[in-house]
Amino acid sequence: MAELTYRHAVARGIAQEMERDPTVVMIGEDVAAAGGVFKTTEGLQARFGPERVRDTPISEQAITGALMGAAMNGLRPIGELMFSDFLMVCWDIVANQIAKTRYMTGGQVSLPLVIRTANGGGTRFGGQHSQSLEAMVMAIPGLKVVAPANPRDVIGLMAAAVRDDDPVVVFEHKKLFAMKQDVPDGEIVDRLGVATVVIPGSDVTIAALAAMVPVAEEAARRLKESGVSAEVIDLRSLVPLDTQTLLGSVSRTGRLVTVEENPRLCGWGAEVASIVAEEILWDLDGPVVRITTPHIPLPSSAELEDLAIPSPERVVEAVLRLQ
Amino acid sequence: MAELTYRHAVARGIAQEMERDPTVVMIGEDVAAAGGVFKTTEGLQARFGPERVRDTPISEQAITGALMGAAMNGLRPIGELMFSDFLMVCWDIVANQIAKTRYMTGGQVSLPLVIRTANGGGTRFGGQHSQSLEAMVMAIPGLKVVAPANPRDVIGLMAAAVRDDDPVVVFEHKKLFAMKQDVPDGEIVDRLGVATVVIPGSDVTIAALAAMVPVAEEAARRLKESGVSAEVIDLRSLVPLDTQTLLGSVSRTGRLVTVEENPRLCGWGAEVASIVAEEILWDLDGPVVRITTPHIPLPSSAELEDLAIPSPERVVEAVLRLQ
Amino acid sequence: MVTVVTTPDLRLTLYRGMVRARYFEQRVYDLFLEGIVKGTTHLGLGQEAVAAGFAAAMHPGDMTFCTYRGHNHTLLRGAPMGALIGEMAGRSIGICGGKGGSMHLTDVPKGAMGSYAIVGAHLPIAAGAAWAAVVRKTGQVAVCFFGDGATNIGAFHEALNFAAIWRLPVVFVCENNLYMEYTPISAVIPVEHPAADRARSYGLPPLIVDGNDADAVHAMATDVIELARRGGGPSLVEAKTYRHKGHSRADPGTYRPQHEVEAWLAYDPLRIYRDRLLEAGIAASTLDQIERESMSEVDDATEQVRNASPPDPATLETDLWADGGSSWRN
Amino acid sequence: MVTVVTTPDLRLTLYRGMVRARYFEQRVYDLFLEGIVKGTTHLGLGQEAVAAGFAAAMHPGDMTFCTYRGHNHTLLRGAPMGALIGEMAGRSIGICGGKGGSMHLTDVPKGAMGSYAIVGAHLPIAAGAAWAAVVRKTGQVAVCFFGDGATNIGAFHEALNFAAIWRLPVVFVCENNLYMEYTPISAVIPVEHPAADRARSYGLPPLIVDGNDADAVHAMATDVIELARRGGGPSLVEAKTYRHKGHSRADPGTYRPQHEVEAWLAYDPLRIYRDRLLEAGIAASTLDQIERESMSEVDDATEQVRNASPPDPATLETDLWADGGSSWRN
Ligand SMILES: Cc1ncc(C[n+]2csc(CCOP(=O)(O)OP(=O)(O)O)c2C)c(N)n1
Ligand SMILES: Cc1ncc(C[n+]2csc(CCOP(=O)(O)OP(=O)(O)O)c2C)c(N)n1
Ligand SMILES: [Mg+2]
Ligand SMILES: [Mg+2]
Repeated sequence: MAELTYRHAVARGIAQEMERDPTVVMIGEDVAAAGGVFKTTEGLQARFGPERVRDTPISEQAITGALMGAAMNGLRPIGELMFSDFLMVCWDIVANQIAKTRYMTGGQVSLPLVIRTANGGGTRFGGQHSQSLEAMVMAIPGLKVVAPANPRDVIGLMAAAVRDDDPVVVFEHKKLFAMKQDVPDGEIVDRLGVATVVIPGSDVTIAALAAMVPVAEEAARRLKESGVSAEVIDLRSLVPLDTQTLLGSVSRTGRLVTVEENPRLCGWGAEVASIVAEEILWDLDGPVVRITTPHIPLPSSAELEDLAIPSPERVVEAVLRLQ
Repeated sequence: MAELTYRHAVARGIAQEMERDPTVVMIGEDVAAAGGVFKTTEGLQARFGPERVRDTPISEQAITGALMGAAMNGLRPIGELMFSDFLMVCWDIVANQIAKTRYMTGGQVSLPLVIRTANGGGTRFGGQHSQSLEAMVMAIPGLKVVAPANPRDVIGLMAAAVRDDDPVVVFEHKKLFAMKQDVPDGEIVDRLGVATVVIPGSDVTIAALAAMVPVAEEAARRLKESGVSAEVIDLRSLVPLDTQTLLGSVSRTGRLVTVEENPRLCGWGAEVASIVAEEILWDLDGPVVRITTPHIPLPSSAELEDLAIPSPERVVEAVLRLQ
Repeated sequence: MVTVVTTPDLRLTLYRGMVRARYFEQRVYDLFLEGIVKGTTHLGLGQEAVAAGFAAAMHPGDMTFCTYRGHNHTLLRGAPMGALIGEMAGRSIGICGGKGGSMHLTDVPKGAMGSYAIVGAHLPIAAGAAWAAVVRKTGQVAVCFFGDGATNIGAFHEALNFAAIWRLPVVFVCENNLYMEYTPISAVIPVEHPAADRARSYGLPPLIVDGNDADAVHAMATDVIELARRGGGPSLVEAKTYRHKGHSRADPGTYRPQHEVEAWLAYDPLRIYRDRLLEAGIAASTLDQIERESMSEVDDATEQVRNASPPDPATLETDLWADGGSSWRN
Repeated sequence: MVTVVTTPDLRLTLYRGMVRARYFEQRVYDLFLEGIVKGTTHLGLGQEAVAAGFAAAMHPGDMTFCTYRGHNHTLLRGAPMGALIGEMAGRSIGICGGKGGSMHLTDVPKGAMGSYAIVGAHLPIAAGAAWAAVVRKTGQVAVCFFGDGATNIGAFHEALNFAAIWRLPVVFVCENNLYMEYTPISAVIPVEHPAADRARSYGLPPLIVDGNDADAVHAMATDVIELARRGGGPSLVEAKTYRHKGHSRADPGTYRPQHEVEAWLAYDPLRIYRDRLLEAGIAASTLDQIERESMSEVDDATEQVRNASPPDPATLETDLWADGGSSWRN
């Protein structure tokens, strides 16, 4: 057991898998010699050599295309997209090619690859470097999606992603890179599609992801002071989605609040809310509330950005309005 | 009043606007000399000249980038993406640049441009030429989205899109190109964000879009025979969204079924269902049901594709289960 | 650098490849008009020498990446004809189980690593497959076919640069048939040769070959594939050719000048190669037999398709994931 | 083709431009360390001659498109310094109201048509603006700045080809500062010059200029801008230069060899230009005065920023749409 940052957990998770399986390789912009712009891949090139950890040009289509071709031909490649916003530059390769090829070929092609990418706001980088794009990926059949909320999960979910025989996009949250946690020594491997109840409660279910998990937890602590017992669920994985944990919780509490960092329309909160409205409508004791950023790009000004991203205050207020 | 196909309505709508406003121009692959691969732009180059109607290379980033730059500098350009699937090839330009620039510049930049594109399945083209991507665009703040379901609306919504000072993506549905309708002579101009109640009813609200509108209408006709009075709403525009018409209807009928052609997760149906579950939960007399394609790419085989896309039978069955 | 082809065996292989591809695609066209092949279909009629020349130069294990206009490439790597037509017809016997259709023909065991319907997308994918060959030291080469129109899309540029700097064993083959869909390539490029005139950007020599001459294609293919296999890095080859039919489906191709079409029809890769073989002393009966065998292969395949059932409805939701299903929740 | 610069006025304009850009960005760096400028910042320190040379060659109405490393370009087209620093600090006086940040500085009335943070994305946009200039017959030219690393992304290729075939009045300027973020450009291209060695792909001549020599840049800029204005089509210019600081924020740039950094610091565009002007007989006091004026402009701007309020919270949801709001429903 040792204290580990989220940032270092990324490198540890990757190293754990590269150590185990020689077909695991990693590429990306500035990931090798420089150790990544967020310092998440430091030491990997030195440890695994320049053939297995390699810098690329600024060519996201080439990077993701290379992952796909390599995965077809016996490797388990990991590629970094420096910011998740750059998914849009190679969206065709990711959403039209990587996602659809197994199905379109009747199962002939396996694509065991991982795309890692720095996601989310709170860093004053402005609208093109702050997006939360997990729902955009979730919406594409054929892609799996995880978004760890703490260092331990970074390792466990990274390992699960690398070992999975399908393409997985791992969203690493920029605001969490400095987060520290005591993490067990030795191998950590999770299963995809398992949500965690991080705070148990009985009055309302708060579903959150990545950097919104600490926000939800803080809200739950404050709600407790107001006498409201909130259950906080860290979804961890959007595809596959642990609807059992989620629906079980909402059936018990009768209330659901989702806390998303993405803009308003068609986020994962909408999916979750719709599932609830279709499958357990009669268990609800109040409206399903989605807390999101407004339907805008994230502004760069600190004051405006903080206003835009869901805060514990907004969660508390929404829950109290529900009671 | 004359009979017009959906296909010809596209050209008529564009011609109406080009005639009126010399700053309206149009570009795209094979749109000029050849009149478009779906023959939707026939005659426009002959009528408006090679400078205003122009063929491009196969360079969707250049096409959409050109639209953006031109819109910044005094034109009202229309660009065709041959299939909506190709939005993914230029998604950065559309979703990171065109969508965000007005907001990020504090309102300095206006982008009065239109992206027209052939959307949807039912043509046996397979997974990369059949997608319904309206929800992917809807999810991006800064983009407006329309999807006409009949020839008259093609003209009216095209005109509204061209005259709008914001970027609008117009989804023309491939399955509807041959659809015929009597359309009034003279100028037709709609407002964005107005849904239409195409069949009034009192027992259930069925919300649909584009090619799903005729599917919903057929279902309503069959339901009538079973004694169920279904109200069918053609949303027409996803952004802006006419929630008034929608919520008003659901409040009256107490039941909502959405009929979407897109895959399961995070579609516009999820957004609509969530709005209902948040704002008028207590008006509901039954679960909110989303009918979508399964969460798969569309298969090309006729039998499989027909199974995948929502049919009147599926809508009828879902509604009857609700009663 | 062109290696001269000498063996008669090889020449018969090339001829047989072209004939099989020709008869096969002519039948696909007929079946499309009959409504049995559905959706769309993009024929390589007239472009068979490229497919035959390259296929004959590849080794088992080498990987082919092609476009929607890749029926011939997929066939000539060894995919069974019935399964290919079956796929285009959306039958259960289809090589992709009816899920891909004419634009996505794939036969992984044969090295036909997919047909890609988004212009340019498969170039970086082919580079990636070649990269894996290097890392895994398999000695495989990837060959990636695409059209003249694909040279203007971003993925072309990214893939070429990427393959060049990593010296990947991938051969990029531009089948320059002078047209995109209905627009001539010359209208949308500021250079003469869409591929060859871009090669220097990637530190590569400009390579142009007569794409209707099977011997010339095969010689070029042999050279660039062996260069790649030896670790000499990628090549970019421009093969000049022409499609006999329209872009897709029943497009009559009226946007092409009559005299141009006629000249190219006269320069039919099959016709010129047949004449050449006869001149080289190969008996007409040998060639006749190849043609007869090819025709009966096509007839057999057609019968299989006519008799095939539609896909089992249960397959609609299979094979999204490696576990065989498509579930996204528990 | 290089036009010789003669007038002393122009030379003082160039010098003033470089000094203003230098002092301005040095201050931005200090304010970043102080925590007033937030998020990130990519300085063009060392690259001022490119900005000054081009800005002086552009006409009012001409359009500048630049990257996140474009503070200097935006300033030298006439954007007010306080509003630029204010934007980086996220203050209400920011040129974009605090919504864009350091990577999106824009001043449309001055022709600074935006700073773009996705590598390569603005090249097709600049081409589009130039296309509108042609259609509307405005005589405007668009100038588009980008880095060496941008030459490997798809949008570069698409934009260059598109601009070339339509002969658009756009000048593409690659500021080759030898590095992307931390990786040298030489590690990821198979040619020597990332831009110039690609020019022929678009039917353009390779143009290279010493990006630290303001006179040379200005001469080149004048030529290519006038060519564009006359209908002669686009140009692609590669300006060789170097950034004095790291890539962004407080990056110390340790991935660059010491001797390389020292050599380039010694070849500082301001220093060499000052020496040249003195040699040409311009009085030191004239230059001193430019420097003093620039410094007080920077100090004034800093004061404005220090005194500025944060943006009105109500602006969070304004200006998504042309109607001033961000509503997506009724
Ligand atoms: C990115 C993208 N844009 C447009 C299309 C539509 N499209 C399909 S084939 C084609 C023409 C391609 O021409 P070329 O590359 O010369 O290949 P050919 O069809 O001649 O073999 C076009 C424009 C597409 N499939 N993908
Ligand atoms: C598409 C894309 N990929 C990656 C990045 C991250 N990134 C920002 S700047 C940069 C380096 C760019 O290098 P260059 O083009 O040489 O410009 P310079 O920063 O040297 O001015 C990178 C990789 C990005 N912004 N956009
Ligand atoms: Mg072609
Ligand atoms: Mg650089």
